[in-house]
Amino acid sequence: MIIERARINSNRQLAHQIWEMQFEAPQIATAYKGSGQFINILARDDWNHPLRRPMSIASAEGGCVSIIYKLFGGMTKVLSKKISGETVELLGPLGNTFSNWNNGSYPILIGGGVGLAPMLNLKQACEHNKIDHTIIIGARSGNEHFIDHDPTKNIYLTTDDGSIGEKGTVMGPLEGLIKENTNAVLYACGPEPMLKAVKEFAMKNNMNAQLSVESYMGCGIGLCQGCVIQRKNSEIQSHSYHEKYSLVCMDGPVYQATEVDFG
Amino acid sequence: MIIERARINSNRQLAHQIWEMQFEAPQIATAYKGSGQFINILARDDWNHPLRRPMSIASAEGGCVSIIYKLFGGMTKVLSKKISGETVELLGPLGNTFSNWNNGSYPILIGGGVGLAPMLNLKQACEHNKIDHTIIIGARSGNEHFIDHDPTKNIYLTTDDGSIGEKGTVMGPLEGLIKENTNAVLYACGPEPMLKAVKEFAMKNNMNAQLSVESYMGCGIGLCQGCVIQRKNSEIQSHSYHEKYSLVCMDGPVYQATEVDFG
Amino acid sequence: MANLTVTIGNESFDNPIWVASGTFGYGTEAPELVDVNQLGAIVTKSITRQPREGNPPPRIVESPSGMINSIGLANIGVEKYIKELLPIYEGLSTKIIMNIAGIDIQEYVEIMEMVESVSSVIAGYEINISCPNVKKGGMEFGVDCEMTAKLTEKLRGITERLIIMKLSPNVSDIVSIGLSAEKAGADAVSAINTVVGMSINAKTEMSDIYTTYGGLSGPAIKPIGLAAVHKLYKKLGIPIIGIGGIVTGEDAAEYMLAGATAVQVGTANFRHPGITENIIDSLNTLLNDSNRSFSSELIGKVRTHS
Amino acid sequence: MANLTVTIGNESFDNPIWVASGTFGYGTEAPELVDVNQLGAIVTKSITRQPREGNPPPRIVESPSGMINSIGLANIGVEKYIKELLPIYEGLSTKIIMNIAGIDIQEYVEIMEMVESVSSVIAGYEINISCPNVKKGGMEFGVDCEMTAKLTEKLRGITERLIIMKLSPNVSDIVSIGLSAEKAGADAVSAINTVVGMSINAKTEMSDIYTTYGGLSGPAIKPIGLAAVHKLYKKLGIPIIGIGGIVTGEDAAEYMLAGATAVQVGTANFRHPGITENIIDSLNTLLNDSNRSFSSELIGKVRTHS
Ligand SMILES: Cc1cc2nc3c(=O)[nH]c(=O)nc-3n(C[C@H](O)[C@H](O)[C@H](O)COP(=O)(O)OP(=O)(O)OC[C@H]3O[C@@H](n4cnc5c(N)ncnc54)[C@H](O)[C@@H]3O)c2cc1C
Ligand SMILES: Cc1cc2nc3c(=O)[nH]c(=O)nc-3n(C[C@H](O)[C@H](O)[C@H](O)COP(=O)(O)OP(=O)(O)OC[C@H]3O[C@@H](n4cnc5c(N)ncnc54)[C@H](O)[C@@H]3O)c2cc1C
Ligand SMILES: Cc1cc2nc3c(=O)[nH]c(=O)nc-3n(C[C@H](O)[C@H](O)[C@H](O)COP(=O)(O)O)c2cc1C
Ligand SMILES: Cc1cc2nc3c(=O)[nH]c(=O)nc-3n(C[C@H](O)[C@H](O)[C@H](O)COP(=O)(O)O)c2cc1C
Ligand code: FES
Ligand code: FES
Repeated sequence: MIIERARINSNRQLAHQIWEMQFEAPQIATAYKGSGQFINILARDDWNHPLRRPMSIASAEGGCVSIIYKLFGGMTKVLSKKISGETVELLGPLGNTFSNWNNGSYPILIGGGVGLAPMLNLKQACEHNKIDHTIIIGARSGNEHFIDHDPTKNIYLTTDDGSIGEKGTVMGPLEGLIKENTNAVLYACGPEPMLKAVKEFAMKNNMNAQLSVESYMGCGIGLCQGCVIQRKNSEIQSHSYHEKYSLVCMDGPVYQATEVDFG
Repeated sequence: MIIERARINSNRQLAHQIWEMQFEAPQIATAYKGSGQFINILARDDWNHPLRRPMSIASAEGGCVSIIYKLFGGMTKVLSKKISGETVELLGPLGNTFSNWNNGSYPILIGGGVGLAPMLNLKQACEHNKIDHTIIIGARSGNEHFIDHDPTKNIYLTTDDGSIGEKGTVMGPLEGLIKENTNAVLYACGPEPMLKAVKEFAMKNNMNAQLSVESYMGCGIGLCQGCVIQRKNSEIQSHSYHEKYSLVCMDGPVYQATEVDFG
Repeated sequence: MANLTVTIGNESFDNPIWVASGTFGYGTEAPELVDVNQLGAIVTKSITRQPREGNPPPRIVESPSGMINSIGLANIGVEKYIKELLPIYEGLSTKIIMNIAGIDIQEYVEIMEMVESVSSVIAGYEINISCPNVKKGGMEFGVDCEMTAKLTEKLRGITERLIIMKLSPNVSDIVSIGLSAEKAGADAVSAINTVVGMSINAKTEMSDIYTTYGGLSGPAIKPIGLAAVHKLYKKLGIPIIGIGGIVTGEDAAEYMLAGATAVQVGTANFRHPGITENIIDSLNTLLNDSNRSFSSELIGKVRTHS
Repeated sequence: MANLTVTIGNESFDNPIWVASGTFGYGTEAPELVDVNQLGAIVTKSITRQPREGNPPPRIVESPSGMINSIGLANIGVEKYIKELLPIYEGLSTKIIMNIAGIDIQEYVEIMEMVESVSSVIAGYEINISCPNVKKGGMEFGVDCEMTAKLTEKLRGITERLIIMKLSPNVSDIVSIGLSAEKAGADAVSAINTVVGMSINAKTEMSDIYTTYGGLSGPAIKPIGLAAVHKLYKKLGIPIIGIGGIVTGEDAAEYMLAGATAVQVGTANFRHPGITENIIDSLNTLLNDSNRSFSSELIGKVRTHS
């Protein structure tokens, strides 16, 4: 957990409303533990928006950290206006990581919307460790994609409108894939409906799944108790003293699908 | 009274914490009535600072308007970071003007701090109309001056620390000047202690003086009733329905010295 | 284009976007900058029995996402209002709500009787029982159920026009005050007036406002206004007019979702005198986006979790 | 360097910059980011008799220059507090103020008795009578003079340590509540707790907080806190601890000028866990600039116009 004023190396648009920003943040890059972790960004000095904004780490190497973000509201708009050379204050690395992707199973990575940031990160880790895997990326429309649909390379895109890749949700390609890969484990990050569907799918097929969830964060470091999600079963983890609720910033953002109660 | 989104032509530092900004604002430049008027500037889109900031018009010609501003707090800092090509929203021209400087008297212009903006403007008007005049500009220290001390050209500078021009306040040169110019009329803009001193000086010497005063403004256009100053005598002017108080934004910022009650 | 018409009592308004008392003068100040006939209504500055000079300066100061004011009910007095302003209002197509402030019940009554005794087009009255600036000019009524009821009842006896009681947020229980107004015959309540606040300059060690305390307004207080409106909506049967920190069409929609039949825009006028026209436009867009034909469909429709 | 020492009752604190309850956990959460021994005091999260899970999410949301929370007093309960945290506090040189919340007087009493029955270094108690989140956990005490007095009196009988009654801003008259606490034996009052607020998402038409209403905090409420502290200072004889929207040394100085003996920093910790250290530094600079040797010279020294 480090606070680092980081120089922006680059900030560029990848697709419709999707941007990538890379920072020089050697301390955070060094402390980084793996896919799933996030940073809490302060993009502005004034107190009009008092809170930082959590963003998954999309890559951390060579003393640099990058994020992939979607234009949403006030702060992401401010972020998109930043130019290289400017600085922002980062707090990180925060949260836990995806696990067991390198223990012989077949990882299927599923990213929806900007939830693909940690998935791209995990994909990189798989490649680096020479672990066979597949990635499925869902979006509403083709203009939100910035990677090519290429099933021969185990990269599947889906769009709600069918404009790129397969029409429908990420659940489409999944059905076929698990038939081929009986030892598949699912890793997913994206909007709640997608995570819900992945969870149900995993339960039905008796598979393991790890989900990176989002929640509104006040601090990112366990001070505010604001970021809870409801827990299904009560294996109390180190940082949350709750049984029913878990602090996403400390015990998450990655949970076993069976743990999360989407209500 | 016009709202105009104006392109910034230039924004440069003139002296220690003193900046000049020029805008392309053809409508406001055209509607401009003369020295003393001001604009109300909106430098930011967010609502962290809900109110505009009033700034005297330092020049208005060729479709352009300029201001001279001092770094004070939140908004002037934001202004100083703006670069040419960006836009800001101006409301103006607002307020009344200095008067009777072109009716045969000898204008002595007195500017303190950024109060020199309207004075430079009035100086320009005098030059343009070939009216003999003198200007005295006061500052705390030499690094706040950006004009040369040149009594041969009727330009007197003063500094509290004597680092440039005459040591002391603007009242120093004034004493000598009014002996030479028996038909002098004083025009002043600057901090309240200076205006007070000018007022007392004018009363003692039985001279006319016009003062441009400042007050905290909510709107600049008569809606909020926030910008009042206390009035000495009760010649009610068109816009203020008050006897004791006058709206600086509508009936000011320029007042006869005799009118203003500094309390 | 959605239908933005609003009905309160037996008055109908073209749209629910009004300007708040004290933040738009008498409605005649900025004709170049805003077409007042586009507004749902103009609530005019609080009028007292006698003209008032108001408080000494400084009267206003900014605060984070807000401002504090202590104008002290500077106004021209009811006689001049009747003589000079009512005739001007005849020429406007927008509705006029006259805001009234008094030191005691008698003064409110007198002002209203004077206005009722002449013919005019005003649609109704907003009763300022909540102005925190003037020692005897507000607060006392606004924090007390009985006095609110008594005042409302008295005024109800004088006019058939709308009576809107304007509630203060500086109370332990705004709902009980609202209920008292309702029972005593008010056509509507408006909420909220400004929140008591103070500002100090750490360098000069001076209070920034002459009267030490002033009224906080602007976006900073929007959450407070929304909570007040929602609480009132759950308990009252009469319409609620939402006020506090509205600067966008979304803000207006949020107030309506919380339970407001109409809203008033205050502080935002100081920055953009024509902002109400933008708010009307964007409310329209918002309604179209959610396939709603009437803005009134929003009223009280917020979905809560619990 | 100015002398920042503060005395309240018979406790002295190294400096007047404390962290506010519920915004700094139990003081043990962010050791890498802040040296807690630099703080004047840590006020720990409200502790209840039994552990509490707190409210369902969503629990927080931003608002203009502020945030709204409804954590619902999630906490480990007094037993765990005694067993796990008190020993840790032995090792800190900063003072610990334990914040307590209860459903009824009996519960407050029980919690305090349990803590008093063990040996510990805590300097005193802050009594949360003002938490607006939990239906029966606060509000009731905080808006009522008699109940405040009764609770204070009972607790006074149990402990010699500091008792600080934490006041709610959601009342018609905070001064009378403060006076009740003083008369009943409180060593100090702290003000303010959060202001009742609500937030709605205009697009989804949902309330942003599970419990619909939450507590507004942050710079937005600074003017409200300053007004409360100044009003209390004028009438009370005991020290006042200022809270609400403090994010800079100037903010802290403003609260002290208004009458605070010490201040608490809340929301700002979420953004900068180490912000209190900056605040202490800049308070020091400010005192040097005005040639003051003691921070206590600021207390109540605001110059007002009227
Ligand atoms: C662990 C985690 C990882 C995330 N990773 C990414 C990522 O890689 N890329 C990406 O684009 N987005 C990511 N998000 C979401 C991102 O935090 C929000 O999109 C962002 O905060 C929006 O800020 P804004 O000011 O633009 O939006 P706002 O104008 O604040 O829009 C409001 C919406 O943004 C979200 N939001 C706002 N503030 C917070 C906050 N403090 N904490 C959490 N959510 C908030 C809420 O959903 C809210 O409804 C992540 C969130 C979490 C919790
Ligand atoms: C008619 C008029 C003409 C002016 N002309 C000039 C000029 O030519 N050059 C110049 O540098 N300054 C001028 N000022 C002063 C200028 O408005 C303030 O310096 C500026 O508002 C400071 O803004 P800030 O955000 O940087 O300061 P803040 O951080 O807001 O600092 C606070 C101080 O700035 C002043 N201030 C802040 N807001 C307002 C407001 N809405 N209205 C009035 N004063 C405010 C107050 O004195 C206040 O104490 C003029 C003021 C008036 C009333
Ligand atoms: C400068 C100013 C003057 C005001 N004068 C009055 C008034 O005369 N009568 C009244 O009932 N309310 C008055 N108000 C309160 C507003 O009508 C409104 O209730 C409040 O400002 C909250 O709305 P806002 O946040 O949109 O400004 C005034 C507010 C401001 C800012
Ligand atoms: C997330 C959060 C949790 C809080 N929890 C508590 C609490 O448990 N007990 C309490 O007395 N106050 C609690 N408060 C109130 C703060 O202690 C403080 O009074 C308030 O936030 C105002 O200060 P600020 O504006 O600096 O945040 C909480 C505030 C926040 C924001
Ligand atoms: S974000 Fe504050 S505890 Fe998790
Ligand atoms: S600044 Fe609003 S009336 Fe003058």
